[in-house]
Amino acid sequence: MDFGLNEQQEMMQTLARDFLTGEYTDTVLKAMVKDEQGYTPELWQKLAKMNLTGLSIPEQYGGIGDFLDLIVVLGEMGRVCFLGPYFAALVLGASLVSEAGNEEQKRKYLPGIAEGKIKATLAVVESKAKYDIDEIESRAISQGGYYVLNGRKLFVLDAQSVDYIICAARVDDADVEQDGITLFIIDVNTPGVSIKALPTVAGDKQSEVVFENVKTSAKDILGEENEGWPYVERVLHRANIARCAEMVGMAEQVLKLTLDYAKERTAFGHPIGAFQSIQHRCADMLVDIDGSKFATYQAAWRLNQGLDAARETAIAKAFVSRACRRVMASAHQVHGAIGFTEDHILHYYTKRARAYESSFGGIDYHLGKLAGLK
Amino acid sequence: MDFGLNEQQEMMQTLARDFLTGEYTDTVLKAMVKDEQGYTPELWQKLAKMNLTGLSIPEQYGGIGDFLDLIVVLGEMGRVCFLGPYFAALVLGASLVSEAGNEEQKRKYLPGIAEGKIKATLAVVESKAKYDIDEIESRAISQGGYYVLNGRKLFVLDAQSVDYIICAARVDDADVEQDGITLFIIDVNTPGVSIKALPTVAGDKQSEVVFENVKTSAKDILGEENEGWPYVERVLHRANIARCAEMVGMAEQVLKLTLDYAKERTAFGHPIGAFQSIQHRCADMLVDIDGSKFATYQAAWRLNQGLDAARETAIAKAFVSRACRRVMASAHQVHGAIGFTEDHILHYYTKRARAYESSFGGIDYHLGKLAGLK
Amino acid sequence: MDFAFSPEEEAFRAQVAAFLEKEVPREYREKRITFFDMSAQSDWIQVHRSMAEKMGEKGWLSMHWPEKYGGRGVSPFYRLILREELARYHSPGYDSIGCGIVAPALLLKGSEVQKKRHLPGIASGKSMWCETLSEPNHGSDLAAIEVFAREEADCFVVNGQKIWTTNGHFADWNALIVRTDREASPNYRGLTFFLVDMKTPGITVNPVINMAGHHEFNEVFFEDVSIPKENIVGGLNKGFYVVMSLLDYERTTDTVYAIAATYLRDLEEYACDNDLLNPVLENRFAQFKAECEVARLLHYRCAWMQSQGMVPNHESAMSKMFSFELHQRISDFGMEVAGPYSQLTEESALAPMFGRISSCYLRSFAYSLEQGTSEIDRDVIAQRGLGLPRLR
Amino acid sequence: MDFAFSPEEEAFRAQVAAFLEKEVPREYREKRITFFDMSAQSDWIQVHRSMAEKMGEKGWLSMHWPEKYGGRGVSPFYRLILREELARYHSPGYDSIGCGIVAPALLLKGSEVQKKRHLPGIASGKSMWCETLSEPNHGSDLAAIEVFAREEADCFVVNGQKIWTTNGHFADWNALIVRTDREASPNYRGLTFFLVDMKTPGITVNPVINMAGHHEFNEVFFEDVSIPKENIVGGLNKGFYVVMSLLDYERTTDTVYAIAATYLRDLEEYACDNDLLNPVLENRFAQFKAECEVARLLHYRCAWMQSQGMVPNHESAMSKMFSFELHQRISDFGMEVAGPYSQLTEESALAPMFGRISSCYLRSFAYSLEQGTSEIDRDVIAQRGLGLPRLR
Repeated sequence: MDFGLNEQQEMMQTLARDFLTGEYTDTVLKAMVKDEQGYTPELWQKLAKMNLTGLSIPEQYGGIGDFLDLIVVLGEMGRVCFLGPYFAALVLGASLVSEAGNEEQKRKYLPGIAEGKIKATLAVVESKAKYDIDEIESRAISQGGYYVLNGRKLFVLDAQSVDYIICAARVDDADVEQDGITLFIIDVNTPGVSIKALPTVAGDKQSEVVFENVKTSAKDILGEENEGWPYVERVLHRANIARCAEMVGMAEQVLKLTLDYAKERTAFGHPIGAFQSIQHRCADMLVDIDGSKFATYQAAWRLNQGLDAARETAIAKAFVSRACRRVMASAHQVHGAIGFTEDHILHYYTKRARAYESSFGGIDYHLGKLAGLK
Repeated sequence: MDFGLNEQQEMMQTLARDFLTGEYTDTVLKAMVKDEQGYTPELWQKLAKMNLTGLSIPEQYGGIGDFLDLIVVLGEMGRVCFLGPYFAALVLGASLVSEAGNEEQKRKYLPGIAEGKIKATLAVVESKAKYDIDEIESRAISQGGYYVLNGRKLFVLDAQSVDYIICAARVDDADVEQDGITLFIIDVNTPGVSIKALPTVAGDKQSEVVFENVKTSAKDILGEENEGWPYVERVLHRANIARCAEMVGMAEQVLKLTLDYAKERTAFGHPIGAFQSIQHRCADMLVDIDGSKFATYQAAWRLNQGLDAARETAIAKAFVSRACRRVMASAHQVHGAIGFTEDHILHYYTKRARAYESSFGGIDYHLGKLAGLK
Repeated sequence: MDFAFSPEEEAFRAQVAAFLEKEVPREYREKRITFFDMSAQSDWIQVHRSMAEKMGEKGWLSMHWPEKYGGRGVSPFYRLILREELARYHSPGYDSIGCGIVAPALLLKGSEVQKKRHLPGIASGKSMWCETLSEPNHGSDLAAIEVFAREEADCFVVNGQKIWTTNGHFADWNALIVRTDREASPNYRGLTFFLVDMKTPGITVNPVINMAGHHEFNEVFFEDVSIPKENIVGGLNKGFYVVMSLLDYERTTDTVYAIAATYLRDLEEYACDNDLLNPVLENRFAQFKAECEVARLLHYRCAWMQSQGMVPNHESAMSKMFSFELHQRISDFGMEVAGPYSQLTEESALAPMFGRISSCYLRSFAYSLEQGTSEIDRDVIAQRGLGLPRLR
Repeated sequence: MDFAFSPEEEAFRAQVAAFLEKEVPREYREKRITFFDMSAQSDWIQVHRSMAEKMGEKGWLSMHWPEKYGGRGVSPFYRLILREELARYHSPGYDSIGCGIVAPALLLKGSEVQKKRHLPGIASGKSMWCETLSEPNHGSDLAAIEVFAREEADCFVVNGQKIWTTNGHFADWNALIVRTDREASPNYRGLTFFLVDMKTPGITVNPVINMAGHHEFNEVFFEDVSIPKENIVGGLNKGFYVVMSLLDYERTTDTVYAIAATYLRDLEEYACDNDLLNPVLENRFAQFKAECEVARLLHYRCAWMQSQGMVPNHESAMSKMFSFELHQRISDFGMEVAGPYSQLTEESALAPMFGRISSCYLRSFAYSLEQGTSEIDRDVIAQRGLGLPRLR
């Protein structure tokens, strides 16, 4: 039993924290939220130079470190409320290719991702947005050695800044009730792919992606035909844990902001942090944050060990999401009116936390998963 | 719109409060909880002399006042955590006879109840304890001008101290899915009636009542054959509202105890009631209590006016029950260890409130009713 | 005990409803714009003023005032009915500050001259008001107000900055509370309440955009702003008492329970129409419905007290806090109902309820802060309502 | 990062489980008696002592002590595993006070003589302990202790009353904290920590029955009770520091999360077997399961800190508070699961889970009070953990 970080994790943490605190200031964050793509190629190059774009990619494909290192870095990204296709590229794209891809595909995509030259994302949910296999109706029809793909995907992360989209679809007459799904990796520049930004509260970059008679082939299938869903499930576990890691980092930073403010702001002749109602709120924030952190680490560790993490992932996402709601609400309550203004940095965290809560399944979704595990 | 009590209600309140505070001391309460019947004939006679046993019974049968007067008195009974068959006799027995009984039945029972000489209770739920019509399986088979009743009823209030039990049953081959139920008023001394006390946390007097080949007749049917359920539903509304009134009185008294203690007990050099965490708890207790009171009064008023009160009753019972939980929990938190002892009076209220919450349908039951009303 | 409106009150409600059915801009009803969300509409100020004037013409903004000042002396329940219907019909037009705070203050503490000068403008819906209390360093702690007005021959001259001034960007008049005595002890005795024409030279209003991206608040800068002495309400250095009586009023003026109930109704309708309901959500909807009803009753109690000539004090803090916190919880719940769709803003055609879910959620963070924080409310309830002692 | 137990630890867990499978009285397991509920069993003290001695024989009660004092120097996770299994198997036998508080205090602050005298009794399960801190007028405010021990030649003589003494009615020894200097300023500097033989003349123990009707607490009266000076732990007038370090220990000794999780498991099993589950209850069960897991991790963090030679402080307050409050909420929830049946006591054949639902509920009211109230816990977390300032 070890609740601490090892040397490499601590190093990654320091590296990421130093870099991000210096580079990713509040001003940058505000600009990125307004920006269409939400990141700059310069920043991406810097991340690549630091090898951060290779995290959790196998060494033979130019990567470095494991999933826990990635989780530690994502926590630091949470602290600065980082925006950009890092999550999509590493947690979704790279891990799907690593897990489901054949040798040729791995060589084609992974080194490029690790070097910061390629980015890929995943398109799963459709109109129900439920992350269940039976809502997938996109369909690829084989036709003269090719497939013609049609479908409409929603809430696709960073589709506007990636090079490839991995699309979960049915093949030919695969039955929605019984048969599996197939994963196609599609170049965004293929004719028939159209991407439309979804305006969200958090200003994070989510899109509606429509595939209209998109021509693709068996070469672009990740894993076997009809056997894609187990890969999606595993990547959804990763994605949820990674979201938790970001949310924990965000909550930690928000507690820090709150404590600073509570110690400095006075009312009725005292720093407001001396009032019991404020103290008790802050105490509960810390409990929520530490509980969230360990729940996240536990799930991440299991997954990194190759153990089943379905239960731990559901627990982490359900708990962290609710804890984050409480933390954000308390932060606003302590900050008072100033935290309610657009100029203040607090609401960037609040909004993003809510976006992350609902991505890859909300609280009730995960509680349902948990209830289903006996 | 009038949120106040009228002159008669205020008079009833003062009368009841003066009498009960004098008569129903903590010592009496403790003894009654231990007592098998939970009341003394002497006390009953005093209530009768004050006409309190006639409340809400029509004047022509020796009664006095209306349902609102009864509600006001029940609130005062809540304040002293009153035990005894008053609720059963007035809210259940008398009101069912008044509503469903024919002239002869009314003359037979109501004056006796008003004079304090007769008491009747209601037996509805069986093993599912759900207060839904479809759980009733007790059955009366007609046989040579009589009915032979068999069934097992649970959580029957004060069965041990009443003279009559009104039993909800099916007649002959009445179908559980489709047909109605029939109400029989049965003398407890009829051969085949057996009553067994249910040991409850609150020490309130609830029983299991078994009818084994009990001979009864058409004369003892309240209302028409197969037409009993609407009466039961109405009396369940009354009962739930009346329970709310008692719970509000209990919560008021518990807040009083809590404030007294918070003002007197010191810690760290201050009365504990000066600490913000205690103050905020107490503030929330008051909000819960006042909200509960008005929700109860509104439902009671509608019912008293002859208006439909299904929605208001569900709202009141769901809200008051949860509010009471919070009030009791806060009272214990403020009282600290002393409130956790058997000697202290607080837990009598806590336990009873929980018993009343679950009687005639718990929170989720009433929220379900509310959700079903469009 | 009587939990029904009188036939006259019901008739008034029907009259208001018929009026709103006709007058409320279709877009406001279709998009289910709630009271706290209205500043986001580009035409809001214009619609707000025009609805106010229409209601003013009907005499509805002042009908509960004494006849002497143009009212009809009806009970406060008429104002409440009006505001409930406004909430139900998603209508702008009610100036919470002018009608809800300044008018009662004038009726209570204003001179005859002040009443004659200002009440007609409020009654007609033509004068809109703002209120400047808070300062950058003092939110909840009113007595700490620093902005100072120095006395001159026939006027006071104000310099300094106020903040969180709702509607300051278009209000005609301003209820200003500033310090007029720096030596006063205790310090709350040195405050004075002024009525200030917003066109007075030296006043600058800058927008403060809120986290929902909307312009509702402002900073107001005063640079040698001179205010005639006759614009003092309630006497020199007696502003604190005026404000205290106002706060109780402010807490009863917004019918937040009705706004919350309207939103809950719309939300359930949306969930129903889109087949999103399940037993868990139904259970939560029912719980919120019960609480909305309780919020309504806690508010009615205050109106009833006023109708009896009593002054609600901690009772209004209870009602205000419960309603606002409830609305906050419902707004949070709203985000669960439509899953990931909830996060879409009104700019998206896919946004549920035209983006209302996300914007109500964002706006709700202020509900436990505005008109005094929930902490202050609980302090008031505990100390004034329950007699618990202050620390030390 | 490592969230698994070592193979040795797993082997130990299996060994404990096998032992408990055999030794725990059948009735305790069948009736699912939880740790906080055990005093209700008529044979509890006897079973408690006998299980303690059996575990003592195996060396399990002291295995995490240094080898010098009879331990095996293993990590605190062994104690934790032992207690988790005890919870899972509904087993009595662990003296939270002797093993959980007094032994660490002696190891930390005791003299060699005291260690030699007292540790073997604790390790063998033969000496049972109680602790007397609280007084009728002082619960949370330790520094206000009034009971006084006056110094004589070779002993101190105590007079006065203590209260809320768990297990005082059968304990062999007592950890007593009293005032030895009435002039000390600040007043917490005048307290001393004594080890007292419960057979010393002048000690009277009276039961204090709790609201569940069970005998767990006592009042303890001291009448000219003389205590040898060599029974002082940590030095004269230094008792406060001993207690403070103990409190952090006390907060980590009970594995409340495991007791709560066991109860939740039993409850769900009951609900399942009796067809009581529905989507709403399932949702709540899942939520509680997630929280039990978090409680477990917050507790493991403290054990891990101890295993690293760190001293958990506000971390143990967090773990203790979260677990106890969670168990309280689950106990409250239990009363919903079986409807009106929940209120039946174990005397009724119809009572769900042999009456466990009602008795766990009643016992749970103390969970936010014992071992320091939740208010004190939050104060500690805010002030010691987050560095927020004290008022004044």
